[in-house]
Amino acid sequence: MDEEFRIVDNYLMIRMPTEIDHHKSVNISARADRYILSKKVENVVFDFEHTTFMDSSGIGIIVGRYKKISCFGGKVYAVHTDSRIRRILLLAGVENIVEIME
Amino acid sequence: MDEEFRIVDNYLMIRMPTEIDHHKSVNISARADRYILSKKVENVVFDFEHTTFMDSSGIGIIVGRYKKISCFGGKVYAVHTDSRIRRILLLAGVENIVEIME
Amino acid sequence: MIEIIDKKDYRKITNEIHLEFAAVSDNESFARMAVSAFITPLNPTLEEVSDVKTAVSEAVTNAIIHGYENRGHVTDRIYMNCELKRDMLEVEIIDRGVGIEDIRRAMEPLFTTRPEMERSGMGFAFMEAFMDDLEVRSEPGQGTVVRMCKKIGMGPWIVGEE
Amino acid sequence: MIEIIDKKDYRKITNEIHLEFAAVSDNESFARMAVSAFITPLNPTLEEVSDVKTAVSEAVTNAIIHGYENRGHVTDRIYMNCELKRDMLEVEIIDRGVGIEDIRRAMEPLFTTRPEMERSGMGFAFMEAFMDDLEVRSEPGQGTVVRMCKKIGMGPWIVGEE
Ligand SMILES: Nc1ncnc2c1ncn2[C@@H]1O[C@H](COP(=O)(O)OP(=O)(O)O)[C@@H](O)[C@H]1O
Ligand SMILES: Nc1ncnc2c1ncn2[C@@H]1O[C@H](COP(=O)(O)OP(=O)(O)O)[C@@H](O)[C@H]1O
Repeated sequence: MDEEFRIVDNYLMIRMPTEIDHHKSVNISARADRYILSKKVENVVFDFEHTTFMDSSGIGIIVGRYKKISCFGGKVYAVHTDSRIRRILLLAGVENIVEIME
Repeated sequence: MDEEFRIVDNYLMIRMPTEIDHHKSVNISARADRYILSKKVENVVFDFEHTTFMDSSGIGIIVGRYKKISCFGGKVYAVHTDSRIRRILLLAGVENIVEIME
Repeated sequence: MIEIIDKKDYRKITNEIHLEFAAVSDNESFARMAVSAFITPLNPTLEEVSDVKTAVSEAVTNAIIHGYENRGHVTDRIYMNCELKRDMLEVEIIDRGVGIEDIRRAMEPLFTTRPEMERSGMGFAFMEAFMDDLEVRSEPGQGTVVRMCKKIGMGPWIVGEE
Repeated sequence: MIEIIDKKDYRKITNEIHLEFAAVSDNESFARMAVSAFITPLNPTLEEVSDVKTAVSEAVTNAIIHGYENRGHVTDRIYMNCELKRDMLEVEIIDRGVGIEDIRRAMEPLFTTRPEMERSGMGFAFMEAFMDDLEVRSEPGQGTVVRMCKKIGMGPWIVGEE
């Protein structure tokens, strides 16, 4: 059912949807937190491979998860980011808390 | 320039656009008629390979061209029609004047 | 406008949009995209999306070329109201154009007053074929209201006929 | 409404739409699709389409969650007016919600009154970054008007920076 969420070692891999807005973000954050709380997850990887649209709600998802795992030494990654996603991450100034990869 | 229009023997092949509505149809009909009048065109082939939307304006284009060439014994063909296009052609009852092919 | 809205039973309405746009032919595709975006949350089949887009395209085109006589003025307005009651879509397309003298005759398949514009006379027939319900009200000199309904999201239960 | 429209110089306006929709979060994507369909005839670049969609998404989301406090009532309305003067797009997003006390502070990057909803405070900053011009008017208790402009269809002359 939760094929957008996978756990590999202590990494939670989240396949982000095609369009990330406020409507979608509520659900993603809630589901991610269930994994973070219940499973042994230290780090979170956001996979933007299928994402064609993201507004500032996406920043909220990333920063929110970062706050939940960083106090335990966990890290946040953004992978398969196209130039658009990278531009948005940089505009929001989150490059210090997320490791951004193409 | 006119890569949507090709002449092969005495056939005018028209590559129909993705969306066929009234807005688009005016232009297609006008361009087709320029070929029909100026070149030695007897038959017209409408190619729906790239068409994902058509409303009754498409029927107008086909019937209009049929009227222009049928008196000289010309024929009208519709090719690469998907089930949607065929449904619309049949609903409009033009199967007697157009040869419909998948 | 306010009076009409206040009479509605909003416990039954799950979403609603009103559009007002210029009666220019660029907006035919705009209206189709808008209605298709509106029903997207219902998870409609491709067939249902096509049906609704076709019906809306016919009604909006009619407003532009018949209602406003194809004159392309930005100040001539078309109103499109979309409403969802659960899985029931209702679309209204309204113009303040010339109106229709004889609605019954206008709705006959193949009847058209614009043969010189290559109209096929199949607009109303397509609206009827692709929607569950069609209602046309008109007053010469006042304009025309086309109201259409369709149940959306029949999904896997209905197998499309070829 | 009528007064505003009558004051406009319609010799300069090439297209115009008015949308009114329920302040429910399903309509965030509806608003994006609508504005993107509206500018399609200008042959915009993908970058331009994304910019406009992002800015509209921010403004509509703000109206829903701040203006109407995320309560999801179908009767709470958002108005979106789009206008083209040749290649200049103007979009207005209007709500009749709670309004903004201190607009300057609200527009500061990272400022948000909804940290518990994981708002990043970057909404206005994104609107400014992605559009050419942004103007915000608001009255506490009355609602908020966000007006944005952008020149569309710079096409091949401007090379996108990475
Ligand atoms: N909105 C309208 N305003 C005025 N007349 C209309 C309108 N819609 C339809 N009509 C009239 O009804 C006729 C039939 O319409 P329709 O079945 O859509 O065929 P077509 O558009 O091909 O003519 C039109 O030719 C026109 O005379
Ligand atoms: N339409 C609106 N109605 C009321 N308040 C608003 C509206 N738009 C923005 N605001 C206020 O401005 C603040 C900053 O907005 P913004 O920069 O978009 O960030 P965010 O949406 O992430 O909070 C919001 O937290 C809110 O207090």
